[in-house]
Amino acid sequence: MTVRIDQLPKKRYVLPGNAACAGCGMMIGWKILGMALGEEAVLSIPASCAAVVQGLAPKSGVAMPILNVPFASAASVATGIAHAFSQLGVRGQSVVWAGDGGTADIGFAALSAAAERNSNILYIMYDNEAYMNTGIQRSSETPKGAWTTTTPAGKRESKKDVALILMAHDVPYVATASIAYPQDFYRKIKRASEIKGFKFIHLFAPCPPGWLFDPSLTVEVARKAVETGFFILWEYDHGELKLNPPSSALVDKKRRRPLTEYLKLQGRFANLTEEQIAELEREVDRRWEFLLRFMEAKRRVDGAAGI
Amino acid sequence: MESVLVPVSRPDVGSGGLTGTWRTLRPVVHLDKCIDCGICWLYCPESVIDWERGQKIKIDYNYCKGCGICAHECPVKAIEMAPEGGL
Amino acid sequence: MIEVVFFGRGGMGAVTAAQLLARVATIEGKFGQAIPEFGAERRGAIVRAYLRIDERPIEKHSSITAGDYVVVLDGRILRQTNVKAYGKPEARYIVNTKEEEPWYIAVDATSIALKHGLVAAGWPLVNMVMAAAFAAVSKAVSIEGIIRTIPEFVPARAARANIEAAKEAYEVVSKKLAGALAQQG
Amino acid sequence: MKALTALKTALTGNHAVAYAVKMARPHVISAYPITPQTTIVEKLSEFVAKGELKSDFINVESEFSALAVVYGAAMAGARTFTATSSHGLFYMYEMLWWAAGSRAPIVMAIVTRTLGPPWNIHDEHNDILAIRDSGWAIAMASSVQEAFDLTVQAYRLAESINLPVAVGLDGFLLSHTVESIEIPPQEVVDKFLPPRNPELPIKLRPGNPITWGNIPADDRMHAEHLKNIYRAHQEAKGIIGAIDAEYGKLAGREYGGLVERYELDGAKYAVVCMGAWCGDAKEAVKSLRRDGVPVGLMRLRFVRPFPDEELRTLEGMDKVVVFDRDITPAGGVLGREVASVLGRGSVVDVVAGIAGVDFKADDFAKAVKRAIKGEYGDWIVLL
Repeated sequence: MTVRIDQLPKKRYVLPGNAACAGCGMMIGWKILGMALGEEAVLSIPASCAAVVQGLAPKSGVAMPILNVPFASAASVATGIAHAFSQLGVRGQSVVWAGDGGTADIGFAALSAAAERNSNILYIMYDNEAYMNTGIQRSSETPKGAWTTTTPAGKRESKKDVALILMAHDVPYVATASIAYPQDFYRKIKRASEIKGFKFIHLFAPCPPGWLFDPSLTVEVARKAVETGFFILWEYDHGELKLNPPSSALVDKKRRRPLTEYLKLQGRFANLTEEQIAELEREVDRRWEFLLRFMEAKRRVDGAAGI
Repeated sequence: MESVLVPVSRPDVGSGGLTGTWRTLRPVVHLDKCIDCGICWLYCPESVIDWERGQKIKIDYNYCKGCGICAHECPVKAIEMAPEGGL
Repeated sequence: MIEVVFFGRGGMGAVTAAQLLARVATIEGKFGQAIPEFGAERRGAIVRAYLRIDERPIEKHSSITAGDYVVVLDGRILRQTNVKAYGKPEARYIVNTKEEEPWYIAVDATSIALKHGLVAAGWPLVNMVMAAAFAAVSKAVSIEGIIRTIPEFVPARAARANIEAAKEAYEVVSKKLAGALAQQG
Repeated sequence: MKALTALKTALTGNHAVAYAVKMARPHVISAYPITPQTTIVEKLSEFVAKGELKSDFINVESEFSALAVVYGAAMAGARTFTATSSHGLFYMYEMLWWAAGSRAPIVMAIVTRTLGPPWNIHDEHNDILAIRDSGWAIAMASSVQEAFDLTVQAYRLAESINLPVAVGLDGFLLSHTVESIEIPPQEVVDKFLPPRNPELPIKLRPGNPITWGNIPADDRMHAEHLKNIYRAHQEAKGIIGAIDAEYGKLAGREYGGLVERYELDGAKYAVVCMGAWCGDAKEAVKSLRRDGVPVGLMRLRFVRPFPDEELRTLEGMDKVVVFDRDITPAGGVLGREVASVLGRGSVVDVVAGIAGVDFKADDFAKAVKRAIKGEYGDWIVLL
């Protein structure tokens, strides 16, 4: 059930005057994480924007227990925290709040191992599609065609679908979410926190300086990503995969907005040729096709098994 | 040995300084147009908007970075981004 | 301190024999030390293990190249390696073989092992048999201590057979030595 | 009260460490296999599987993660253990510094092994010595018994100074060597090792919104934190002696604190070394003494904190012969560090036994004699 805005907790977990850039999409997500888990969560944060936006010690711009940890270590550190809590009888959620580089690149081995062990952690990857903390370098989550400082002519390769890879680890819960749909993200965190075992949420979080758009458009860009079908909201809960609104209404391609409405908002796609845009459109189609076929195949298998 | 073993940080406003000074545009709220929906509060990345249903929204200009998300997302255009005065 | 060099082949259990004897020495109030020589851990390759037994704590950890005893778990090793390079001039050699030679004490450990059904992966398991033979020659540990300790070193299903084989080896070797002594006397 | 008697048995060094860890009752153990460390964690996972040890045992995909898991657990208040060797230790390198910098009281066994290339699993001390600047306390055992005792003591030390402690033992020479050992009763270990304070170094708990590790507003704050780690090492020197003495009263074995002194009374020459081969060096000292050479031995039990004061007692010796089972482009690590206390005048640094090459009592005796006679042309000698 979607929570009404006025029912969301009013306590501030992201504090004013922190060190995030104006219009930071990740901070919108972090607010929602605080609202959803508040006092329950203990965060492990690898090197990332999330480490920097906390601001300068001895102050912290985020009112949650936070352990800042080395770049590749977050999934493993969080595993250790979860086991310590279990051994010491402490109630609480061990949560990783990590960027796409720390998740899909340097931290991927530890992440995959935590998933394979079904470690009792909630891993949230806020995805701003590049190494923003070091100044906009390409990551494996950077989409094809996007400019970064290490792909000055546009990235040649496709975005890695980390959530699907984690689903293949046979873990209890994997979901995608977007900062444009805070209540959906809030519900998914709440749902994940009820589950013992490994949970992963891929949170889409636009970055104004990195994607080259005006900071007032952060939510707009995130919304357009979903409305054009570029980013798909879905949820995999104990073997059941389903699309979430509004993506669930976009199965029919005709109901999706043209991809250019998403691309044209951002300077990082400014130099795409017609052919490159067409290729990106085909890639979006393939992404949908894969997901839908997977859901269909899953239904058939479950049907055959009498589930 | 009983001294502080590691210097931990504690939550406080202004961990990034007086971030209101970053602003070039200032959100100005036209309360007469406000429909009390809370969307500006929900999306504000800085948590500088106070909102409670039935009460007027309040913006903390000491720390508002002036991103303009509130103005862009307001469904009734009750927030306007106005240029900050120069020094 | 007595120092012993064991020769075996990878997979024969020479290291286990030395470890067992160190444990037996310990429970009998002495100090024991068993050092494996790790090289290529290939089945069939010649491996050495070292054993020290003393009344006082043993501090050194280097290998042994001048042993008081040299125990050879497979007589065919004599054709490949000069085991005498590992013994003091007065060292005693104990060799698993049917062929008698004056410079060593021959023990037909393979026959004893086979008789008690001690075979694994096609190989006779002679390590406990040869540990017992060493005890009979050196008297550094007792056969009772070996019998008591074998269950800690071999799988439960093989404990009885190993114990019986060890007892037999101890008796055969003891008799042989008594005979040799009588001949000399 | 029932009589408490120690169990006399014979174990490999690795199993002795595993028993010590078991008796310390850690909450969380995590490790990755590497020869010659592997049998430590195999034994511990067996204890856990049999229900003899109530720890969580976490299998990981790398040594880096092994240390990351126990780091997270230690910061959340758990008593922890991990173990590694050689390349595995180097794969942990970033986490080593983070753990010490966070004052996490982790205990780790390092089974020393040569670094490649080429691949070589035999003993050498380069691995453990390469982490000496990381903030960890670093000890080396010289026997299976001491590997057990040091591991128990390491928990007490780690939780006293709130720093991670590495317990070194020589690969194969101790790790796979069976030796006679006395295992104290559990009651003795429990008495020596009370439960740790789960709120140090920080109280990482839900509902307690503190942050550790964000960027300092003033770099001097960070600098002060780093100086405190130096100060903790200086304080640790006294604590190590006290812990050793207290353990000695309870368990019946005392080693001398930071160093063990052997036959140093009336000596004109001293041997300095660390690890399992010190036993062979002692044999050499004995035989040299029989030959009328007034030589003694100082065995370093700890290289961090570094035993400066203890080494200073060797001032005035005609020759101090340091044996290094490690090699760097600048010679041996210990030789250079000992020379930093005593000056180069009296120090001869003998690099030997590297890459697992056997080095016996006779070899020690010969080297000491040559050093005393001044037959080596340089103060650094590669044997």
